[in-house]
Formats: sequence, C-alpha cells, structure tokens
Amino acid sequence: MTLTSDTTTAADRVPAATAPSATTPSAFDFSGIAERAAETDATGLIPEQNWQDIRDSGYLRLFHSREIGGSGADPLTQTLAMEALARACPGTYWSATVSTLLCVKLIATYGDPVRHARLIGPLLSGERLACFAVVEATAGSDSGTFRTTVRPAGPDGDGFLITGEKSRITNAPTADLAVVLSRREKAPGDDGPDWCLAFVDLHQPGVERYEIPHMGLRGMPWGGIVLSDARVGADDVLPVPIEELSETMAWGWLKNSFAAIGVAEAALDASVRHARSRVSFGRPLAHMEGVQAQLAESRAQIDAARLLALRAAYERAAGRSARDLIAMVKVYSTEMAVQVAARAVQIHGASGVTKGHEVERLYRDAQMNVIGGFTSNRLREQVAEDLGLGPAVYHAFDWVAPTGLGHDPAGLDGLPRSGEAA
Amino acid sequence: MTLTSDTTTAADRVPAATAPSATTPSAFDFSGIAERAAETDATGLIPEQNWQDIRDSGYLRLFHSREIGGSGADPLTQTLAMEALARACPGTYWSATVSTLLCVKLIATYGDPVRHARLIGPLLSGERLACFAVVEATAGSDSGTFRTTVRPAGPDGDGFLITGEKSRITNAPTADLAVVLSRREKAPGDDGPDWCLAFVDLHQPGVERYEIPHMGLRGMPWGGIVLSDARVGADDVLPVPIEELSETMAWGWLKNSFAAIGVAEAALDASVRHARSRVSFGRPLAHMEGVQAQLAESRAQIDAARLLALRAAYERAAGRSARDLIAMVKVYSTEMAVQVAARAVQIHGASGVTKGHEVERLYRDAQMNVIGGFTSNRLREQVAEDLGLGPAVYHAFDWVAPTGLGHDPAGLDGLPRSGEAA
Amino acid sequence: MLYPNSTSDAAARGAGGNPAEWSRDAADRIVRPTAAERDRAGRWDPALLAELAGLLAGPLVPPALGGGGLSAAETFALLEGLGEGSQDPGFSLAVTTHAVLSTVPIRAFGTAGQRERYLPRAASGEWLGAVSLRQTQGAALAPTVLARPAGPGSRGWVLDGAADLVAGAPVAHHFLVVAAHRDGGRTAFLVDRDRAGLLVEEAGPAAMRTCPWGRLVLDGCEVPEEAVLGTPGGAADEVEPLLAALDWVFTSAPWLGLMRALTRDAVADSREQLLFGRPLVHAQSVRFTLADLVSRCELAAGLLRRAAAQFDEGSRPSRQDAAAARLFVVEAARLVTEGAAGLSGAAAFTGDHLVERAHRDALFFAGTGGGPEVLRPVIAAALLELG
Amino acid sequence: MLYPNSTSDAAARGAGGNPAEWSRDAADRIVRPTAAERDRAGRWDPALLAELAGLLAGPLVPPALGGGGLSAAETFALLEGLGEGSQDPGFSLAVTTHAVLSTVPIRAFGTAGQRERYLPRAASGEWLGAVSLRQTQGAALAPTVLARPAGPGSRGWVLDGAADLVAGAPVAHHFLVVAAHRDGGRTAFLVDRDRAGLLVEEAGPAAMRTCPWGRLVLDGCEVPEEAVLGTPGGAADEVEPLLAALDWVFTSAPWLGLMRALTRDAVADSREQLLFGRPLVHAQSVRFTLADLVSRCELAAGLLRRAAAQFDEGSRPSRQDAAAARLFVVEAARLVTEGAAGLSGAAAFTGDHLVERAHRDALFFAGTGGGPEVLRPVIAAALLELG
Repeated sequence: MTLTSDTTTAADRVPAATAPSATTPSAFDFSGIAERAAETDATGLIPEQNWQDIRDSGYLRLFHSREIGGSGADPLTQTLAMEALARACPGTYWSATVSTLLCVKLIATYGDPVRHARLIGPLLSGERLACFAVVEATAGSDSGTFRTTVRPAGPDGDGFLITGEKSRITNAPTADLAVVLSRREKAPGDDGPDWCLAFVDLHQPGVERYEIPHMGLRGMPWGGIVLSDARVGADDVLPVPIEELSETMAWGWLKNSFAAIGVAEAALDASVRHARSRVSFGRPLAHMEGVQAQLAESRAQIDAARLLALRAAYERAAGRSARDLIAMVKVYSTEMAVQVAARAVQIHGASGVTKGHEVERLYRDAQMNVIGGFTSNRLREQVAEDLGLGPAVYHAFDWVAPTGLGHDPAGLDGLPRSGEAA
Repeated sequence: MTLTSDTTTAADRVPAATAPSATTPSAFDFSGIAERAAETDATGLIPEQNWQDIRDSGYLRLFHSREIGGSGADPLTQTLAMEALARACPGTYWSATVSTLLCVKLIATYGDPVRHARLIGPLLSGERLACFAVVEATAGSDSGTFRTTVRPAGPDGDGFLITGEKSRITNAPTADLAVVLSRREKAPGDDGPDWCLAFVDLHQPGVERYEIPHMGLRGMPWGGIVLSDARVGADDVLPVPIEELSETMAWGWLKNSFAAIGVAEAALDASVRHARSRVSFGRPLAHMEGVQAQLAESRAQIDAARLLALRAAYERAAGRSARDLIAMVKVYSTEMAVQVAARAVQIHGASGVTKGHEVERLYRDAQMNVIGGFTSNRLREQVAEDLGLGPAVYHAFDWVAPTGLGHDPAGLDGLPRSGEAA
Repeated sequence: MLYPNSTSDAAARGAGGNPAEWSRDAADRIVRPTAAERDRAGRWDPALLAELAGLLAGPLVPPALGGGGLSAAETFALLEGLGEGSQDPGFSLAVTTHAVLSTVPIRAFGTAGQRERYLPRAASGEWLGAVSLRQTQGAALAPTVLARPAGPGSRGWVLDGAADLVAGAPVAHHFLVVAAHRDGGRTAFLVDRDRAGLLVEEAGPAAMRTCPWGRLVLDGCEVPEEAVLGTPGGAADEVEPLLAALDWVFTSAPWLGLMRALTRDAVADSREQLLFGRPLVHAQSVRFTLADLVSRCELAAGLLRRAAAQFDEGSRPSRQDAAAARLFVVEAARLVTEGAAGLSGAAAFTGDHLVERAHRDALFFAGTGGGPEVLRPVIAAALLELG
Repeated sequence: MLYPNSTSDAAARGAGGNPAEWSRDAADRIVRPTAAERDRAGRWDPALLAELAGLLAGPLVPPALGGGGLSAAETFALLEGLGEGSQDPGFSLAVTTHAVLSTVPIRAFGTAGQRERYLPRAASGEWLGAVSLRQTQGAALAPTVLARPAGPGSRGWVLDGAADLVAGAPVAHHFLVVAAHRDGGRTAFLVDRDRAGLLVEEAGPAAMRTCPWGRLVLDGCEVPEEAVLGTPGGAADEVEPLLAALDWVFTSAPWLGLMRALTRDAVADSREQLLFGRPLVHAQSVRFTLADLVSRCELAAGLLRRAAAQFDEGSRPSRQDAAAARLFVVEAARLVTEGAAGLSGAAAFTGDHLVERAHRDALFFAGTGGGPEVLRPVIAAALLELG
C-alpha cells in the first residue's frame, strides 16, 4: 500500500461520473423481499418466495464471468445489487451472497471450471445453496487449532473421507454443499500444502448439522456441521496454501461491507421518514438541528463507506487484490452501520426498541456484520501489515512492572510499612 | 448550575474515602438472580424466586425514610444495591426499581404519608407492584398531546373515573397499582393545575392491558393500559403542576443510570474473564494491547459514570435537586454502556452474538436504558436550560435557502440553462 | 502552461501521469523546505508561487485563455499533491483561494469581457485573486458589505462595509466580494485593488500563518456596472452556492495530501520511538491507530473526489455531496493530526514539525466553510427534502 | 502560610471556604492578565509565583515544616482553581511540578535531614524544584541518566547523561532525577543546581510556553550519599510509582479548571455569535454540545477527585484509579477545547484567546504522563490481575 496520494491513472479508477449517490437508482427491485423482512426475522426462515425473487432478478449470476455461467456484470452493477438486496433484507442477502459470491469464488479460484461446473451451475441457478465452513467450535478463527482432516478413503473406495466439526457457518442448516477448510492427512513424501478446501455434499449419512440461535440476521441460517467420515469426491479436494486463502476470503469482507451499507442506508431511510412525519412538542423532528445533525453525519459516513467499497470492487475487477482496501472498508462500514442504527433507534425512541419495528431489527443485524468474517481488530492488523509494518510481534506480558508502574504508589507519607514493596 | 469549580464545602460532597472503586464490595448478594438472568431473558418472565430474593435482601425499603416504612439507607448503600441488582439482571432491576423507587417517590412526594400508607406499605414489602403510566401510544413523550382524563364520578358514586390509554409502561402487564399522569376535568372556577397523578387499582373491570414485545430487558414486563371509566378513590387523585414533575421523575433517570452502570460493569467483567481465558494465535487475549486498550477505556468510563451518579445521589440525599447532574449522568452512562457492551461483543467475537450468551443479552439491554425515560437529547436540552441558556427556541425551517445554500451550485461553466434557478 | 510529461489532453485521458504527482514533487522541492520558517515568521514569499505559477495558478482556466485546462477532478488531484508535497496548509490555502475560489466564479458567471480581462492574467499568476472566507458559506453569517446604486447618471454601485478573513488579500490584484442590498438581495462584485475607497489592511487569524491574510475596508467605494459578476441581486442563485461548494471541496484537497503526509510521518515516528523497551510499532494498539489513519485518508478521498468530479459532468454538482465530503474530511483531518501527534511523542513539539502546524490549522480549517453548524443543515435539508 | 479566611484545620473540615476559590480568585487577579503576552513571548515572570507563594508553593508541606498542611484533596482543588483563574496551562504546570511532583517524594521518602533541608524552603517558594516529565511514567521511556558508585573512599555517586523536558529547570534550585544502574536498578536523586558537572540548558517544547523549560546535562556529576532519595536501587518501588500517580492526578487538576473556563467562554461566545440570523445558542445542536461540555467537566472531576483523595487515606493510592482519571481527563480536555473552539468562531484565532493556547497545550498534555500507550496497559494489567 502506498501512503502517498493515489497515482494510479484515471482509467483505473472508479469512473467518478458513475459514483453512486444515495439516490442512484438500482435496477434491482427487491421490494417483495423487503416487505417480508420483518416476517423473515420473526420466523428465522427465508420464505421460498425470496429465493424465487432472487433467482428471477439475475442476482446470483452477477459476480461471475460468462465462462462459468455468470453474467459478467460490471462492478457498479454488482455493488448496486448487493446494496439493494442487503437493504431489503440483510438476512436473505447474507444467505444468498455467501453462496453465490464467496463460495462460487472459492470453487472457481481453487477448483476447475470444467470439472466443477457440476457444482457451480446449480449454485448460480439457485437450485442449490452452499456454505463456507472454516471456524471450529472450540477455537474461533485461529487456524492453528483446527482439527478437521481429510484423508484418502483408501480401501473403502474412491476419493476421500472428512472428519471434524465446523461451526458458526452461514447456511450450515440449509446448504446442499459445503466448502470446508480442512487439514490434509499427508502420505510420506507428499510435500504439498498442509491444508485443502474440500467440497462436501451435505446430503449424506456422515453429515449432521445443528442451528445456533443468533441475535441479528435471524433469517440467515447459521449453525454447525459435524462430519464423521463423510465422503468427498476425488476431484473435490483441492490442496491450498492457507496464506493464500485470505485473498479469496476478502470477497466475504466485501459482502459484509455491503451488508453494513445496506443496513445503514435502511436505518437512515427509516429515520428520514420518521423525522419528516413526527411532530414533538409542536416541533417537526425534521426541523430540529439535533436531529438534522444526526442525519447529516449518517449520510456522510454511509457515502464514505460506499465509495471506498465501490473503489475496492473496481480494483478487484481490474485484477488487483485490493485486499487492504477491502479490509479497511469492512472495518469502517460495519462499525459505522452500528452507529447509524443506534442513531436511528434514538431518533425513533421507544418504538425503535419494540420487537418487529424495522430499526429494532436493523440494530440487531448491524452488530452481526462486525462479528461475521474476520473481526475488526484482525483486519486492522492486516491493514497495518500491508502498510509495511511487518507482522504482529507478540510480547508476553509483563512489560509494565519492570518500569515501576506495576504496583500502587505510596501515599504522601511514604509506604505504609517501611520496607514493604509491591 | 455553576460553571465555576465546585465551591460546595467538603461536608456536602461524596466522602472521597468511600467513593467506590470497581472492587468495592456490595453487601447485597443477588447471585441467584444473576444465575437466572439468561432464563429470565429467554422466557420474558421474572421468576418468583427473584422476587423472594429481592424481598429478603431489603432492597425495596432502602430508598425511603423510616417514617413511611423504608430503612433510610445512606446514598452509598442505595447506589451499591442498585448497581448490584442491575448487574445481576437488568430486567429484574427495572421492574423492582420502577415500583419501589420511582412510584413510591411519586406517591410519597405528591400523596400523604398517612392516607397513602395503604399503597406504600405493600409496595415496600413487595406484596404488590406499581407502574408509572405517562406516555400515550399515539404521542410519545409530548404531554401536550396526552388525552387521558380524570373526571369526578358524580352521580355514579364516590371518587373519580379515569379514561384513556397509556403505553410503553414498565410493569404494565403485571402491576397491581398504576401511578397515572392524567388531565383533570375541571369544574368552572377550579383554578388548580390542569394535571394530576391518579393512583389507579389495576384489578378492576375498567382496566385492560397488553404486552409490547421488546428487544432488550426482556424480563421486564412492558406494555400498555387501557382505562375505560376505571374508578379512582377520592383520596387518590392528586393535582400537580406538570412542570414540577420532572423533579421527581429524575429518580427514574437515576434508575436508568445505575441500570446502565450495572450492564456496563457486567459486560466489562465478562470481557475480563474472556480475555484472561482465551488464547488466539498463540497470544493470550489479555496480553494484547488492542484488547487492553478496550478494557482500560471501559474501566475509566464506567467509573466516571458511577462517581457522578453517586455524587448526584448524595446531593439528593442532602435535599438538593441535582436534576442537572442526574440528567448528565443519565445521558452519559446509558450511551457509555452501549459502547462498553459493543466492545464486549467484539472481544467475544461470534459467541457474543449467540443467543443466550451473557454479552448478547447485555448488548440488547444496554440500548433500552438509553431509550427508557427521557431520551438523551431531551435531557441534553434540560442540561442546556439549566446552564442558563433559556428554554429551547423553535424556528421553523427553512433557514438555509435564504443564505444561498438551498440549491445545488453551478458547474465550472455556469448554470446549465441561463436563468434557471433552484 | 507546463504540465510535466503531459499535455493537458493526455492528462485528461490519464495517459500521462497524475497531476498529484507533478504538484507533489514540485512543492516538496520548492515550498516545503521553508515552510516551518515562513510559518514562524508569518511570511509570504512571492517567489514560491512565481516559480510554481505555470503549474498552480490557472489549472481551471480554459487553454484558450491561457490556462491549464485541467478538469475539476485533475485540479483536485493537483491541490491534493500540493498539500502533500508542501506540507504547508497556509500556502496551499492561498493558492486554492486564487486558483479556484476567485477564478471559477469568473469562468462560470463572468461576461466575455470579464473572462478576457481576468482569466489570462490569473492563469499566468500575474494577477492574484482573493476572497473572504466569511463569504464562502452563503449568507449564513450576516452580510458585512452593503451595496447601493451609485446614483443619477451612473449604472455603477457604491460599496460600504468591511470583509474579514480575506485569504490572499495583501498580495491580491482583485477581490470577489458579495454585497447585500437594502432589499435583502445580494450581488457579487469583482473589485480591483486600486479602486478608490478600498483599503486593504493586514490582519488575520493566528492560523494558516503562511497564507497572506487581510481585511477589506470599503468606504464609499464606487465600482462600475462591469464590476458586477453574474446577475445583479442574483448571488444567492449563482455565486454563493458555487463559492460554498468550491470551498467545501477544493480547500479540502490540500488537507487530503496533508493527511497522507502526516500518516507517513506517524508510521516513521512509531518505528523509531521506543516504549517499554521496544518499538512503538510493535504495540497492537499503535498498529490499529495507524490502520485507522490510513483508512480515513482513503475514505475522505472517495467523498472528495466524487464531489470534485461532479463539477466536470456538465450538470450541477450536488451541494449535499460537497457538504458531506467537507463534514467528513474535517473530522478525518482531526483524527489524523491527533493520531499522528500521539505517535510522534515529544518530536511533535519542536516548533518545526508538520503535526504541530497541522494540529493548529486543522482546527481553523474545521471552522471554515461554515463548520458543522452550516454543513449539517445543508445536508439534512437536501436529505429531508426541506426548503 | 496564608489561606484566606481559613486556617488549614478549618479548611480540612470544610468550614472555611474552598481552596479552589482562593486560588481561582488570586490567579485571576495576578496571573491571567498577562497570560497571553507571556505565552507569545515564552516568558516566565518570577514576580507572579513570588506573590502567590504563600498560597501555592507548599500546600502539601506539613505545617511543622512551614507548609500549608492541606490535604491532597484540598491541594487538588487549589490547583483546579489555579487553572481556572489563571487560564495559563504553562504557569500551572510549573507550579504543580514544584509543589507536588518535586516536593511530595521528598515528604514521602526523604530522610529527616532531607525533609528539613528542602521542605521549608520549598514551601516558602525560596527554592523551587523541577522534574523531567520524561521521568514521570516510570521507566516506560528508556533511562537517559546513568548512576555509578563514586569510587573508593566515597559513598557518593556519579551521574552521567541528560534529561529532557524538565519543567521549571531554568528557575529551579534542585532537581529530582531518576538514574539507572548498570544492573538495571534505578535510584532517585536530589541534585542541587550548583552541583559541579550539572549543566542546565534552556530548551523546551513549543507548548506550555509560559512554563520555564530546560534540559539537564549531567557530565560526571558527583553527588554525595545524602542526595539519594529513598532506597538505593529502590526507585521502581518508591519514587517512580509515586511520581507517575502524582503526575496523572495533580497535573490534571489545572486542566479541570481550564475546562470549566473554556466551557464558560463557549457559553458566552455562543450567545454572541450569530448564524443564520439568530444566536448560535438557539440551535439545538449547539445546546447539545454545551451540555456535553459541562458534563465532561463533572465526569472528569469525579474521577480526579477520587484519585486525589486516595492520597489522604493513609493507605496506598490506586494506580488503576489514577491512570483511569488521567485517561479520561485527557479525552475530556480534547473534547472541551475542540467543542469550545467550534463555538468561538473566528474569535478563537486572534492569538490571544484561551482556547487557542489550550488547544495546543491540551495536545501536549495528552502525551505527558506516558499517554494512552502507558495508561491503558497500567489500567488493564491491574484489571486483568496480570503482572
């Protein structure tokens, strides 16, 4: 990353003329999904009609080249569509986008367009749904502690067997296919990577799943998968150096960013509507500087997030990593949306914390985008590393005590008993 | 309010020696209530054992003089008890404290110690529960729009009849007694106040109630009351100038402040425990400066809120209003607790948004304290007014357009069509 | 007009380098070395702008009138590079006031005669223009200059009053002044320095000290009909909204460059400083701060570039987007200066360090363009469709 | 020792007025009128402290040794009033450094001889003491002064090195210096100014300009055994934690007073400023800002007073509470100075306005006492029961 002004030539940049304002119309009409959002949250189930609307909209094909069955949309169209769906129903957006953006990118990047067309095709058509299984229940996101392992099926037959438990997975309860980050059981002499992605059919005996109830994004299926010698096809285990993976996982951070932008925009929109209609103590809310200030800050912050996210999307489309920009925008946009949603709750007062109210739901949803994917602090580490600061250096505590600041000071007349220390 | 340094003499102030630290022990053991907090949240019901524990603890009598059946505790004891109960279970705390602190203060302030002993006694013993009904469903907190009215029962009998709908009331679904802010139907020549407090027995035919589902403080009963010619005793309608009421309602702001402090302290405590036990990428969370920074900021902010709240409690105990200090601490502590709870969620990662986890619950609870009672912005207005700035001055928009900033500017080559404006 | 390695056409196509680079490198070489000294002395050095006039004096003047013919987006980049290379907020403000705030309204609303008279000499740097920063937020501040008809036999006007906080005044040839009429309407005027009844006093804030500051006193100052810029009485529709948006966007450009310079300094300083016996940059919280600083630079850049590019689209730019960009960059500049100061340690207080000047000047910057009390209602009114 | 209308005993009982009032009124009369001028000139006026010595020089020196015998809580109030009345952060820092940072360690750890030699003359203001603000956060910054035994026949020590950022150095009689031994241990020394091998250079930051700043250069400076304060090698248990907590709490006291003065100015300014044709103070967002400023003052006051009062309890004060108070007040001072500046408009940049100096000095203040990178681990380590 450069710290000097951006010296890429104009042609590489987001065409400023097309940089969207809040009022830029989206060709995508997800109004039916929006109308069902409260119900989706209340029941914790995405209605089948949502999936039908998404299939009909062409959303699932936007992010991919025509070669693999996508529609090859430009980055502006992609991001407008993401924001429109996230704004309509963040839970539905997560479920669809994890499958078609993150999982298909993983399959297309590490797999083979021909051999894996049988997996990609149904995901882009919406006939099937995928999930990405990374984290393990006991460990959080520290891969050093992951235990799930793929081993050759050996005498038992063709292909591989996979065993382990993955947790905190979007779509785990409902997906047909899992992209699983797994260790490889390596035969002597195998000097390939220690890790692989395994594409696991979830409709088989060795697979059990469970749901995890969650605070926000309640329509989004979330849960764990227990794999007990589940079978994986010979073509469906792709060795991958784990360091490389964050490059593709950055698509997931971009997904979170637009989830946050959509949530924030929906919360701001609700606030504007409320301020325009509400009169308090004879004063229309819209005429009060305190309310105006909150709306204006939200407007500026959402736009800042959207423009940086869009720039990152253009960079990716131009074949550059932009991982640093995506990390920045993930951190900023998700934390920003929490703030914007909290402002919306304040502007709405008690109705904003009543179950079933749109901003009550958005407030719960907003925090999920911060937590999902890499956390803010882990991504800040990433940005810092990309600044050339080198990897994080761990020093075990205690660095305070040797400096004389590790215990309480004496009072005005010295230590209570002569000679006492620490 | 003075803007110069505090020139009250030392004797009036919080005894610094007793100013609590986070580690100051509370004599109140609400550990059973804490153990049941997750269940209380999940079911939305306060277990009977909680009430038993509260009665046994003496909590309900702390805030009142011996004359009316209280135990006359000093402000430090009162505030330590409030924080301890709020920390154990914020929903239970709200329910109990609205009844015994806010409602009993209202009855004792505007009622008569002898005539209303029959109401106060059972509230302090915990046999009965009270609620304070102010807001109306259509109007929010703007009293100018309130319609609930008390009128003499007339030929129908002794006392009064009350009609109207009050909403967003803590304890409405479960209370035995409501303190209702109401208009008075005034006979000609009655030049008393337009408003009154009516003490309404909720166990009678003219009373219907409903519940409102809510995001946080789910154990706290919350809802509305519809009064249709409900009867009120002759002694139980107390005319009151509405301007005076905020003096007593400030007890409610103090209640919110300690709810927030309790929530924040519980969230920080959970964060400290998590940081001490969790190892990520080989680094104990507790040894990471980023985590340390979050914990340290929370520590300082919670202490600041607690010390100001305690000072306000001492001021009240000394017979001064301290309404300005309580308004400040309500605004600060409730917004602070939202921030501290959000930090706790971040420190916990995905487990922090899993339903049933303590910090997930605290995060939802925290926002309720901001919204409950007067909102932050209304209290900021109050503080500003107490600064001598005069009452809020309302100007109808538009003050921007006449200055030339009400429409979009020309481009580099002037307006698109000559003569076009706005 | 010399843009290195590039014709302006090529620059517009992005083929020949980036204006931010040209100005950054030139300003680093020519302006930065004396920035601290000029700041201490509160001194304007005319030689600096003279040397850079080809690059900086007339980017937005059309080539036919001797200007650089850059787009608004390119001009924004040019000023961003100026801030970064010069490390001099005051000098950058003086340049922006001349090249954008004073010049663009003449291009946009000037008669052919006004354009031909002022723009070539503005573009060459021969004539500098100046504007009061109290007149770049419409009439949010009460008007301090009054205009009345010059009386029988004249179609001119008489101006009375005073205007503070005029960036560039001591060295300017002409002033863009908005004056109020008795009926409440307002008109923009181009007032040449040698006009009788106009006095230029040296007076200015204790910030942006390398900018030449002054105060205009107009005492029965008679100006001809030709001094009117745009429609008489039409400033509220023409010059005022333009001037406000130009201030919000283009005086922010150098700050974006300054923010990058400060972030770079912070990275360097935190590698060198030791705390608890190890480099500051090993501390996770310091790394987080640096990540946040660089993020703010990129976030602000997006908003500002959008607002700048809207001037190029032939349609009317958005006041909401311009005001939002300013609202954001002010806060970003504050965060970056304070974050950088926190990591620079005692080095920040030598009296010569960029972060010291930037900390002082960022506070001043925050109050210009109307500050949040103007920006927020402008944004909110557009959002709420009020007014 | 003259505390108006009060004996110190009565003051301790709160019967005779409040130390904040005494110092506020006196400083307002004596120090404030020249504060802006001394700041511009970077000048120390010895007459000011001479006039106020009875009030400010020795509040924490026991009456038996000629001091005011105030409690720590009262001394805190005294310094709070000093900041508020003087509107002079630099002068207040110099006073606090002498009266608290330099004097309390002598009271706490001095031998009878040291106490009798230094404290009466410190309390009268005859001898001023000075401390390096780079030594008030333990050894978080690498030690810059080394101590070695003076060699055969002597029980004294030889000091070598330098100490920057010594508040009060040019006018001090003696210095509290912490020096490191080759084995890593550290010892506190009282070094008199006339000691051979000690050179006091005038050098300081471009902030807190009314404080006399200097740098100590120790070149083979031999000091006798009697110069050791506390246990040889014991600074990490004795002087260092005390000095840190004293800095965190007591140099913050004037800032609490300054915050009150700034808030009062902001209220007055926002009544006077007009925006959109009406007083700024009519705008709801401005009212909210003012409410937040006054709240921060009260919130910070609570934390600081608790930490100050802990010095009076006979037991050991809490490093966690002292560091938390400092962490909070630094952020509060930033919010208040910036909020006040935003409401003062152009008046903030006349070069004479408190908010200008406070804005610059608050940034410096934020970096002293170790800044957040020291305060946060100190608080967290206590909270996490690490170390």
